[in-house]
Amino acid sequence: MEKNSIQEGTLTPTKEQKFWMYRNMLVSRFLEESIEQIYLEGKKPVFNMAAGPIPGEMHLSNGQEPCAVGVCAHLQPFDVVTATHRPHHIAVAKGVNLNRMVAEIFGKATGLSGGRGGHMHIFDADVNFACSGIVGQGMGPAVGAALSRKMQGKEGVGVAFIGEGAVNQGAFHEAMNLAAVWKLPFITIIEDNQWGISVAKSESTAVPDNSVRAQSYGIPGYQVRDNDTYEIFKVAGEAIERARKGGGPSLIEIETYRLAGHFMGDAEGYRPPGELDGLKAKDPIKVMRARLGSEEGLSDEQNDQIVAQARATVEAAVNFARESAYPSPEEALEKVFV
Amino acid sequence: MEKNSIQEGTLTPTKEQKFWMYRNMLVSRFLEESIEQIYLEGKKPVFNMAAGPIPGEMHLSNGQEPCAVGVCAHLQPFDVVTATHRPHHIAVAKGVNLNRMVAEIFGKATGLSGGRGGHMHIFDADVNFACSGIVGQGMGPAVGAALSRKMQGKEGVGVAFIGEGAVNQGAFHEAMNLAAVWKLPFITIIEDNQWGISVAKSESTAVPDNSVRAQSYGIPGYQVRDNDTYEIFKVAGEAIERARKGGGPSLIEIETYRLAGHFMGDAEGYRPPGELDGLKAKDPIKVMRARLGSEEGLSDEQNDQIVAQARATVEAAVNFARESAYPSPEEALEKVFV
Amino acid sequence: MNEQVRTVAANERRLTIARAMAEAIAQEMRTDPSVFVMGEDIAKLGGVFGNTRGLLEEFGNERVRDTPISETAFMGAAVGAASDGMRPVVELMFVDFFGVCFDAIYNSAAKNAYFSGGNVKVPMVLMTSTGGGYCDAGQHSQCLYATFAHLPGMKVVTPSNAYDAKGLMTSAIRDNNPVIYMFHKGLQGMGWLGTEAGATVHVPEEAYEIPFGKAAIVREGSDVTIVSVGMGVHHSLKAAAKLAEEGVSAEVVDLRTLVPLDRDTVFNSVAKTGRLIVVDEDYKSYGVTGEIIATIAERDVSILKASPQRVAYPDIPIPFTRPMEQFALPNPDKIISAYHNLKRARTWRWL
Amino acid sequence: MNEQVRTVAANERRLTIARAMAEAIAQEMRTDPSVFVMGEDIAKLGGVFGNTRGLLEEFGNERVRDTPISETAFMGAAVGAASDGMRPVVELMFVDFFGVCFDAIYNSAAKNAYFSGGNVKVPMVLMTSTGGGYCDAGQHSQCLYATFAHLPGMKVVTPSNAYDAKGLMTSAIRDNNPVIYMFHKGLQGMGWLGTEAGATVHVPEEAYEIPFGKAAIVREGSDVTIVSVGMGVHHSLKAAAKLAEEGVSAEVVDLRTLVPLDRDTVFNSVAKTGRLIVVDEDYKSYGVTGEIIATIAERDVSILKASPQRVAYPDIPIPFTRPMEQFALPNPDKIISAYHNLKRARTWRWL
Ligand SMILES: Cc1ncc(C[n+]2csc(CCOP(=O)(O)OP(=O)(O)O)c2C)c(N)n1
Ligand SMILES: Cc1ncc(C[n+]2csc(CCOP(=O)(O)OP(=O)(O)O)c2C)c(N)n1
Ligand SMILES: [Mg+2]
Ligand SMILES: [Mg+2]
Repeated sequence: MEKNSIQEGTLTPTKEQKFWMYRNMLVSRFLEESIEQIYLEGKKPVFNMAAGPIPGEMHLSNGQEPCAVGVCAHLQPFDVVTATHRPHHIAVAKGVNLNRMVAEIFGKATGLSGGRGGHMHIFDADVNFACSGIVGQGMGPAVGAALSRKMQGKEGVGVAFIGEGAVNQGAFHEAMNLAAVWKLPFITIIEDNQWGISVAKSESTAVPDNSVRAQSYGIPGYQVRDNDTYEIFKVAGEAIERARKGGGPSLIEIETYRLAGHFMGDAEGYRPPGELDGLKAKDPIKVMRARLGSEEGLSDEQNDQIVAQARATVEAAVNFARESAYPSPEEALEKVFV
Repeated sequence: MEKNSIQEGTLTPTKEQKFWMYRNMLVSRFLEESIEQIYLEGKKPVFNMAAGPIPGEMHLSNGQEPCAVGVCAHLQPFDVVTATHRPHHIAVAKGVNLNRMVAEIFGKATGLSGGRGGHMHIFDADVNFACSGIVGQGMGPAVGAALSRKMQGKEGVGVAFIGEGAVNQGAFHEAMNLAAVWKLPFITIIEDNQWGISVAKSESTAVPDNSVRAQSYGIPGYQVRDNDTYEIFKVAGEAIERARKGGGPSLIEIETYRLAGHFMGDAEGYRPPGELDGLKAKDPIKVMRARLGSEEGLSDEQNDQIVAQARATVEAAVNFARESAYPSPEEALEKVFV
Repeated sequence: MNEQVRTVAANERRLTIARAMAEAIAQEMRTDPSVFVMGEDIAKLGGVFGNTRGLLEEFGNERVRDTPISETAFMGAAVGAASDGMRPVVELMFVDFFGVCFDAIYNSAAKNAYFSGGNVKVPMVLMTSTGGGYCDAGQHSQCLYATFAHLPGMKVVTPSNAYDAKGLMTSAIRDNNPVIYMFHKGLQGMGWLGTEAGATVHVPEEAYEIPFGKAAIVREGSDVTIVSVGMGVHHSLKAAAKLAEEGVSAEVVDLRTLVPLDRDTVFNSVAKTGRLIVVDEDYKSYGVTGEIIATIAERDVSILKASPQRVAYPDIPIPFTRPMEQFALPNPDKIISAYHNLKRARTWRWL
Repeated sequence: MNEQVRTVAANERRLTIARAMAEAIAQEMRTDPSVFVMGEDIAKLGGVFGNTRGLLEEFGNERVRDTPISETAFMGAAVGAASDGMRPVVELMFVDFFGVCFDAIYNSAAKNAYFSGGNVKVPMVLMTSTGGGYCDAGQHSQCLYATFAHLPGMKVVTPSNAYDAKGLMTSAIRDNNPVIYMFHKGLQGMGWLGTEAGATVHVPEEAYEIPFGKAAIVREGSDVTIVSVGMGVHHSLKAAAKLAEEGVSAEVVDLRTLVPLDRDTVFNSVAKTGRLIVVDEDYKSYGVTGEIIATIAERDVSILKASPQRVAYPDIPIPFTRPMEQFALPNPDKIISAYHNLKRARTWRWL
């Protein structure tokens, strides 16, 4: 993941950028597929969330990879990103330490937080990545980071990723207005996967496109259709560039796909029949693979190599996590105050 | 205040409606002027909020009367209104029992709540009027009342009055979206008096007109300029009519004037010089008086009579309050649960 | 579990708490058209924790409403609807989320009756899931019992079994005041959350109320009183069973409602046993355990034969990883240790 | 007021709490560019309660920022800025408003250090006004001390006088953790809120810290320990003075910080006097009074010569009207009555 090779400010991805995005999408997807399997260890025949090597809730991001890579392709480690309960793809693209992240998801001592956080609380200070499991509550902190950079005169933008369901939370509105009034280098990325758990966007949101809500804050709003990685790359690049230049915040809503349940164990009875198959046919990884084939001449052998590399990266992280020890129980009492 | 004589559904006020509005504006203004005087009793030479017959915070509404009468001219007792920390003018126009309201402001046993609520907690169940002293928190309850009417198939709309400062509170956003998604008979009235305590609208709000925020909810938004009672009457009439017919919510922002400090004791050092004089020159009561003169031939003698009547109404309420007894202290322990 | 329930042998109708809650709501909805339900994922999904399952199918989406993720709006709307003659039952999916919408709850729902001198009633039920033990980490595992119980104007109920769950829900819906109904995820009887078997008990078919402010003595004993709520009741019963093997007779009190609090039953029990252990999965300081101990001490400290003990969640955010979480949670062993501490504790200087 | 302060006679520099707070903030802003202030009406107006007066003039509107009425946004922004190397001092105008923004405070500010395994620090100060007594009714008069102190990850401080106010503010700003700084309106020294004279004391010009977790014995005594915070300390001192006329020697402990809580000082004092009264303007149940009493009882109940007493706000919303509010508030007379109750209370059955 040679982040430094990403060329900033270009709105059509270079070949390098395309491959960077593709590789990160693969790592993210393989990570989720790995987690999916491991999560079920110890949870069969009876599905009990508390059991197995990865206990607790598990929100997978399969299908949403374009949002992560299209945005993070423009970010540097010093930029600040806040994510949600569904953070893995974004963490991967932001360059969070994969070994320590997976160890954290396993609750191991080598985890980013020594096991205290878990999958909804991925914090990696080295790359300025943070989460909140409370819907909408990543907004304020990302605005605050943007404020901090502006006040310190230091490089860096604040980017908050939220779901389309989160847009109806008061925190969204307050943070957007604050960022706009103070003209902060802040961008909100709305991952519109059509669902907030079992509730469809149309049943929860008074407007079809959340990009119109940018008008309430006098800032640019973008709508990206159909999970298009290049289009995301383009509008995110524009918005981030503007923020870096002091042009204030932007809002981007991306139509994306949730290819899994809301969390693992979700029977997804609320999905209209056929929806999932339709989405799977448009799997963004397949799309990206095809594009790289036609645009950059990616051969099957080359692809196999990239795939193998991504798999190996994930496997190494999983092995690291598996082999790591659990923290000692009494450490629970540490790090309350620092 | 012959509420029944108000003709619903007409967007230009009839003579009767004009006089109804004028009378209510006068009652409201005289009430505030009375309170202003009485509030200072016991607070001189040292201004101590705890002292005098009316202790505690006091937020006067002088200048904002058009918002109250222009909207409430279209409302019936069964309609539900929620107001804010600055509720008197709205309460008057909604037909809250004036004697008991003033007694409540004095903290007397005969008050609407037996003295437990005070001036920021005016509740009159007979005319469906309620308050919250927390900015923005009248929104949800008014939406809930609208929901209740829709579910019960009963007449009545929910109207929330808030300040322009409150629009930046998350509650505004959430309630607007909910009302829009559920197509409820709900109207938000934003009294834009340019100030949230000492903070100017332009420093707190990313857009000049909050009416544009209606677009975020796919509903009609109106902007009324210059505290114009007739214009308020018109757009409120339209919005309320639409709500009654099942057409869903609307948002109205009214440019109004706060002719007093945020609360009594406010030195108003933050006001640009001359602002207050400019606003006072446009006092809506003077404007209304003049209009009634030119449009309806209101003579000075007739006017004196109306003024005297309004003064008498207020005086009677003040006397009622003054003469009422305080509740016994132990009653503090009652009405926690009902 | 209730002693009186235990005796029902034939015709047992064992329900989970989730089903008992849904049954109570359904029965009230059938008889009272003003009752309706709203919250996130409570309609099509039947509630993440199963306690509204079947309601959409029976009552339709006018009365069983999925909401946007807008807790401030729909809690506020519940206040407005309740003040207008309705009886909303509204769900806050995890109690941990209260921070985004608490004003509507504690400053309006809880206070409007008082502010209005009793002229406005706010008969709403807020049901919300509590508790951890399944590695859901620090924003999805809290109990926050004391957070709600500390603030005036709300009743707070916390069932430990399905019989109580149904009766308390029926009482909550019929109450004219806001009631916070806190159900522990580990007791819901949803397999995926693990299941405390003792919570699934016989539940009569017909509607019945359990009065608020009446603690249940779920096990009688003479040597020590163990006071708890919710999941803690089951830990306490297990500890009591083990203590019995040591020849110690423990009385277990299930408070059932934190507001109103049945101080008399607790006091009378401690007056009898002379010893007190309080078990709570909520954070330790400024919480339930302190209140119960203070209740006894202030009324008559002389009934205490030894220093009372607390088994509560330590004052730390809830860690994700299993070893840490299990280390921090109350459990039967900790209660047994507390008993031994209590026996070891300094005896009266006057003795 | 601090005994050690009392002794400073010459060169007295008596400040109100409001001025002491503003001075501490200004001094830290001068030496540390990462310190900044935001909140509603804290710039041009200097804070509704005066504690930011003069800061805008000295530091300008980049570092002294009036915010929109968007507590969720700016509390969240404080978390983000604090995690990014800044030290925000942020004001929640009245503590009563916490319900609109508590998630950012208790689920992020308070927990992110833990969630990140100590890798993210959130050095922010949330200052907020508490308390009533001037008829500001039920949404503008609460204390909510226990609401904050119950939840892990935040330090909670409550000065009773200007000397402590300055030192605690300096410590709060320098602390690497979120600190909730709760100042009582009646102690601010703003004439329009009434003023407790005892809060306005000598304040040294230079910056100094008061360590957290160290209670102050503000009056020594041998017959009874009166424990309190904030305004309650002044009620307690007045009651102690009156009790002295009756020949009763009361020791008064000002906790100064609720988290961390100096349990040792309280315990040692009660071990000496054998009697305990806890005074708190926050709601009674599940609050500060319960925690203090339980702290003593669980450590060694045998040091108590009589049942401890609480003088706290009853479990009711705060009424507007003066007679009701004054009836409900703690005051010196109630403390004196509590002492008499305590003496009348049942003596040991073993005596
Ligand atoms: C304030 C709050 N309310 C509710 C929840 C429970 N919850 C977790 S994820 C979720 C759905 C979020 O939908 P969306 O924002 O679209 O994100 P997605 O899950 O689709 O990625 C809900 C309701 C929460 N965590 N926080
Ligand atoms: C949530 C909340 N934040 C802050 C306050 C303090 N406060 C009371 S009135 C007010 C200004 C409100 O401004 P606006 O909404 O414009 O109403 P106006 O006072 O101008 O009528 C503020 C900040 C409050 N009551 N509630
Ligand atoms: Mg979604
Ligand atoms: Mg205003």
